[in-house]
Amino acid sequence: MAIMGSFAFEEDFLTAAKKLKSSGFDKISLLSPLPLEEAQEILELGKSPVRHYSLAGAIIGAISGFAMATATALVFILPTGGRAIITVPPFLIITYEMTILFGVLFTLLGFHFVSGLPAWRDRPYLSSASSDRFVVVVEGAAADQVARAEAIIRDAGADEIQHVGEGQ
Amino acid sequence: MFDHGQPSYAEVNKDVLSVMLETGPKYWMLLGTTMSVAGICFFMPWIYQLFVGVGAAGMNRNAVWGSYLSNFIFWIGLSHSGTLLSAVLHITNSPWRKAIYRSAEAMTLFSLMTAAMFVMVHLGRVWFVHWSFPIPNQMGLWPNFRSPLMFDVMAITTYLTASSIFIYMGSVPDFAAVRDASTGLRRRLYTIFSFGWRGTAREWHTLGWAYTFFAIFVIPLAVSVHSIVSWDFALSIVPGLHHTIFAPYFVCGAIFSGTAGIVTVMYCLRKFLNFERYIGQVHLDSLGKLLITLSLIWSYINILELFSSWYGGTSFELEALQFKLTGFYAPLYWEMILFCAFVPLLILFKKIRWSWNKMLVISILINVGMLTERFIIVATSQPRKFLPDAFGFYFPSWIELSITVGAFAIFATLFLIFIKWVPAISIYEVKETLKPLRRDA
Amino acid sequence: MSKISRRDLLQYIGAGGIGVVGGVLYGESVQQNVELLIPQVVPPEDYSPGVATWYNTVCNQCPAGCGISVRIREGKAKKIEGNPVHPVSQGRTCARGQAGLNALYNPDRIRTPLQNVGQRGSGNFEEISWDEALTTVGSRIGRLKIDNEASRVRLLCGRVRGHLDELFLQFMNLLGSDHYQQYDFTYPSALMAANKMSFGTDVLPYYDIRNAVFLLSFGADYLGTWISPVHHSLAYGHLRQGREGRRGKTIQIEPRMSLSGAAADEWIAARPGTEGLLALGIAHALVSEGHYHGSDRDEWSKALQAYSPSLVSAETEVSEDKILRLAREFGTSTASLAIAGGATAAGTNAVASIVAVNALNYLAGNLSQPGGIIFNPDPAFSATAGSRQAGFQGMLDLIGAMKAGDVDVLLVHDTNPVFALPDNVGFRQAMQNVPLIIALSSFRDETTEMADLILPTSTYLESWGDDVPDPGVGFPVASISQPVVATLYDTLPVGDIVLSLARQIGGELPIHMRWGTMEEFIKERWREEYDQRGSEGEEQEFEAFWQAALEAGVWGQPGAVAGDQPVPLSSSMIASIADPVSRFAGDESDYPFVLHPYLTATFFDGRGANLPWLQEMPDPMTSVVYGSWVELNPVTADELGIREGDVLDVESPAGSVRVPALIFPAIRPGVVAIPVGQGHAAYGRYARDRGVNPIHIVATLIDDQSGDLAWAATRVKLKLTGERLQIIKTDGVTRTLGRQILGPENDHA
Amino acid sequence: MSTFVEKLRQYRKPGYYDKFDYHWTMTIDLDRCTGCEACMVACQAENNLPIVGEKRFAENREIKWIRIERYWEGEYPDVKMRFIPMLCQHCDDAPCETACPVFATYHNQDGLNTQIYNRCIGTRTCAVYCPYEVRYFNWFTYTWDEPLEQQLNPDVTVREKGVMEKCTFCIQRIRIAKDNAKDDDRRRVRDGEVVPACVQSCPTEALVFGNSNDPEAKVSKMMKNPRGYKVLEELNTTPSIVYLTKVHS
Repeated sequence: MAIMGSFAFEEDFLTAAKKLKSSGFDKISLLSPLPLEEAQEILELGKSPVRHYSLAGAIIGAISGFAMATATALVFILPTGGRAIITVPPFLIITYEMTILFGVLFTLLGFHFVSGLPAWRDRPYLSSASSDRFVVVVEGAAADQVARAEAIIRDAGADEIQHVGEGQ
Repeated sequence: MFDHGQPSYAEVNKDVLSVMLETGPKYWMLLGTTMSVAGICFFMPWIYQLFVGVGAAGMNRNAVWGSYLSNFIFWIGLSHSGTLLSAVLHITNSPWRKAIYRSAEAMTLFSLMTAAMFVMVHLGRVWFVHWSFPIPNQMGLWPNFRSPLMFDVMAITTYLTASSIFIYMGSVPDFAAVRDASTGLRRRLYTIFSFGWRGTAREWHTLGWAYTFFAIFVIPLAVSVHSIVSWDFALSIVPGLHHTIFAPYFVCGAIFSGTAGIVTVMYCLRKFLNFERYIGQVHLDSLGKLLITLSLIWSYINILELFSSWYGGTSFELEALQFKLTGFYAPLYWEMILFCAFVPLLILFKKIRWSWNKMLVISILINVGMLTERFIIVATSQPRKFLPDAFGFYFPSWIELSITVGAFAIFATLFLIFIKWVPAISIYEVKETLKPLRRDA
Repeated sequence: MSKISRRDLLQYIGAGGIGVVGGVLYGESVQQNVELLIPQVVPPEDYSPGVATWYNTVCNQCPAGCGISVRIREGKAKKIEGNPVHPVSQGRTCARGQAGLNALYNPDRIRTPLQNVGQRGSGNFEEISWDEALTTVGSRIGRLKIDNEASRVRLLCGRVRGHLDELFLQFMNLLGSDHYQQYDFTYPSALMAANKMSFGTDVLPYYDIRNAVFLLSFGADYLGTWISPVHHSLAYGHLRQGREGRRGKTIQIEPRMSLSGAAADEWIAARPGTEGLLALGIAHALVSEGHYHGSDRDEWSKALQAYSPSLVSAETEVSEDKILRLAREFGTSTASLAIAGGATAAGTNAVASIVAVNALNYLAGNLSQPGGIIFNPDPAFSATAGSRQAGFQGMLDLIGAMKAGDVDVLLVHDTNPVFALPDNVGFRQAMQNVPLIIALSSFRDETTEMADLILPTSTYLESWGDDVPDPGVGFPVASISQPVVATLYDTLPVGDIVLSLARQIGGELPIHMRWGTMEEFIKERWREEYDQRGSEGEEQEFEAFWQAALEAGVWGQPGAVAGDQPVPLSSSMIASIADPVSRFAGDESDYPFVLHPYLTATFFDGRGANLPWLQEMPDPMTSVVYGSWVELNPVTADELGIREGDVLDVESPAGSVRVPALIFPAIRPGVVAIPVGQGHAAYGRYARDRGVNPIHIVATLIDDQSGDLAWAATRVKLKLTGERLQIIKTDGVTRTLGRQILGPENDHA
Repeated sequence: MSTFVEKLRQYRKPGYYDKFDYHWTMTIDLDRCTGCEACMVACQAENNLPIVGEKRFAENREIKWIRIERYWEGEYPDVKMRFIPMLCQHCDDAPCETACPVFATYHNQDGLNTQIYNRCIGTRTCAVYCPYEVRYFNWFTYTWDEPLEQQLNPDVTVREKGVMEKCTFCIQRIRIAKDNAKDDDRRRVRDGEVVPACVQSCPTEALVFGNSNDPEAKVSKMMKNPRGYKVLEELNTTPSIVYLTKVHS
């Protein structure tokens, strides 16, 4: 059982969110057509773990980049231009590019893991949320709490409230 | 910020999405033209060349590199400001970026693809191009990581991957918007594209972080890509190319022409997709100022380059210098100086800076100049190296010229397809620039 | 099963189509020519796949007679290299020698006997069988022989030596015709005549450049075209760097710098035609400066008094002190040698000039000395071949005879007078009067095109033969040439053609000329030689000798060095000295320039023009490929406002050619040079309609003493036509621009 | 510190080519060379160089692995012509080798700068990087007029369009010589056993070829000649061809 309230105004939406949070509803999702700093603060999201992925990717990339170049040089001993077999300067450039490549790829992974996307299963959602509506969704509320949540949302000034079954 | 009054959130969606959802016959005609031009001017000559050999082009024993490479550099250059600019501006979060960066990045992507095409056209045996990638194969072939060309392969593939991810991730919320605004097949498609995006605070939060990191990665990458392209030339010992200044020279030139390119694209978006209310004076003004700065840097480096050649004073360098300034291609050289060093100075005048039409002309002139610059780099130095007896001369064949033209058609085609599949302006970021609706308003 | 709608079907077809097209494109773009691994179904007995065999034979690209080795793989000739044991080439080859393979595998070879249908010279030939061809010729000549008209049969061939010459001679003699002539544009008639006068010898002496220390060359491009280039090049290498610490010096005197001029330490452009005078001037200085100590010093100074350096300097435009310096160096060097050729030997005063040069050699005391002139013994056989040389005078007689209708049958072999004679002597027109012209040739050159009947000859790489290098190398030498590959087409070696003709004609011919093939004939002759030389022995011994000779490709007696020629009396030498005054065709006022045609190292006298490798070999001095040009001094060009590529009309009293100008720094102002070799009207796809032939506009002046054509004695005028033509050169900028490409300047010996 | 510099120097000049049996080297005596171009035709015959035709020459697309360069000195009448044969210098520090992304050109243990035709993808970078301009590109697939193709040397491949080619020091001859050496149980090829086509044909014996690792070889002696120099030495490509300057007297 989830309650979904949609707002026309950002401020009402935020007050509703604050109230819900303070009154102990923790499974709240705040849907907005644009990123809202405040909303993220309310949910106390803080720093995103994505950054760890980026770092890991960069490091792995650097190592594998240099490794690939060196391994090539050692497997095929093909001297060119009188340079040393393991020619550091050019290999550093390969390393550089691989660092970035892996960094980017891992960040992408990170995004998916952290955000839980892709999630194509049907979830409480209003299609207008991508246009101009701000939507609060309260999930996993116990039967007795539903009324209270609904009240908070209505007081905040939601002009439309729906009850939707979860995950069907 | 907005020349014609602030739109509401819903209007933003409507304006931007209408471009995708409503398609008139004019669009199809335009697409048809660009595609056929691409086919006739680019692909047919290329197929002919595949049959007879690269000899179809005007290159010869002394000038083994030709206009294909200059075009390659040009398009790589053009790709240079989109993603870079967008990333830089994102980090420094300057608001005026938000309206234009989507198309700018698209430009990056497509000019990169065009550049890649030119590598193919340039190769003598393009059907073996895969040998230059580190792909395991039974022949035990493996690329030579000491080669500047390998740097290119790595850099460009990385750049292509990174910038496509960059643009895609930036568009996910907008794909959601498209999904919600459409029905049937398109809805299904965009459900997939948007990963089922709902726009929850958590999603926004993660996206924000990821996006910032993409930006951080992309900036050094973009810089490295064009310096590496410059090393294809600078790492040779050819007089006139073997200059340490080349990397900054290329990078700055690239951003220069890229920014000019953005102005051109902005003009078209504004005119044909009627985005007047989103793309306004402020963008033009800031881009104009950027252009002046870049053009000044460019001129400075150019003078330095000449100076260092002259100062070195070897017979080789001086000869190359002399040929560049007074030889057969001297007119082209001075034309380049005119278009890239002097014309941009006009932007100093507010009257010109604030006029879309004038800026369009200037931006196009700049890119003409930059194209010539790349041609001069290839055509003047490398046919006249060390042994006078082996001095040669290069003039492009009609096939090369036609392919050069065709490339623009390819770029246009890709762009036209793009505006029908991706919101040409970032909906949610434009909304960020709007004042939020208030009950009391 | 699921139904496929028509629409789907079409789509599939479409997709398939695209696939197919793509596939084809890919295939096309990567395809290569398929080669058969083993080209012959029935290989010759000595053939084993993958193993190369070398056969020694004789090069026929020019008359020098170098020995060559041909590399054979899978029965095909792959590479020509010099025969290491041959005294002339000593393992080396020139570009022309290498290109012999292009002659063998030339796409434009005549592959079967041909008969002219349609009008003569129109080039409409149709294939006929050998029997037909031979019967036609045989019956025709046979009839003439029967009614004692055989003298109306004439045989004209190029420079043929060895036993083939004897075979021809025998054939004509038995026929009863004494009209067997040879014509070779490059035959040094003047040199022979002059040597006859100075030294009283009929044999070309051996010029020992190798051991010379000071070489004075009057127009002789000994490194490019003169007599025996490969041998001279070897010698030159030794002269320069072969002796520790003793580097020979070379001086070249010619109006236009040749390869030898480029190699020389000093290049002197004397006024054209005055080279002989210069020689006498040097001789005068040499004697008067007291560098000559012979007993007959006084006679010499008397004979030479008219040629004091000051006078000579005025005539030749070579500064007096330069003459004195040359005299001093020439007189004092341990081994001095003076040679004459090229334009010097092609003026109206050719013989007089060469005699003067010979006098220099005499005064230097280098006769029969190492580094001087070494007299050759009589060649091992066919000593008199030279006497068959028609020379220009002889050709005029032939033309006269043809015009007068005294010639019924003309047999032409291996010579191309239509190309190598001036236009206005009218050889071509005269041929029209000849009822039957038979060409024995491998290529359809201009003369062959005029034939009624073409009997295709095998190339020298497919035929038996032998040769005596001319000049010899100071001792008796003979080379054998053998077929190195199976005959490619339905052709016969020229010797076999002659023999079968003899059989065809019948009478006593087949009785005396009883050999089935050239091989038999040569082997028998060699046996006779072998026996004559005293080494009487059994069969095996000769067989062994023969095998050895075949493998070596050459036989020689290095022991028997010929120094035994009597050093000629100075009186005869002095007597022979004549005033070398030159005449030029055309008056200086309307024909301001002297035309200097020159043989090229690429095409020689034009016989190499049908070989693609030579066409694609840049001209050594100008790097021009494919085509002709006229060389002008930069100053002259400026005065006339001529730039490279301007097409000029080069007009002589005898005719004019249209040819693009080339600015050439090393040519005397007032002289224009056109290379000989291009300008073929026929001769296959590589030669045809390319460039011009300067010989055609040469005026018919004759050197009085040798009767040879003075082809360097024509004046011309230049006219700008206004057209332009790209001269195809491989050179870019031919100045070093101050770059250290040629190495630091230094004077190490 | 000094040891570090030492290491650095070693790192920069590892000197593989001295470690091995052979370092094929050529000396060209410009005092002997007469510019007769026998070497050019010899090379064409040995290495299956295409007959490109007049048109291609006009487009400056000829293929000559060895060419004679001409330089005029002075003006008439004191004008001199200098010839210098120019072929792949087989540099120990070859700029072309580092350029190739697919290892189509690399340095083999005999000190040869090798070109592997069927690995080449035709980027032509090597030709740009080569200061001697001795690399030639197949702009087209050239064919031979029947029956000229019968002359083609079976020991050498015929190149297709889109590949770079250049002088190999007649590597096929080197191979044969090595095989022969192996057959009669010699570890080394004798001096003068390997002779590239150009050297073989040279009528003035201006070209000398051999193994410079062998101090007794003729080529090593020639290299000691005080007239010796290397073309464009200042570029530090360390060529394997030593020229001996022409003597001016």
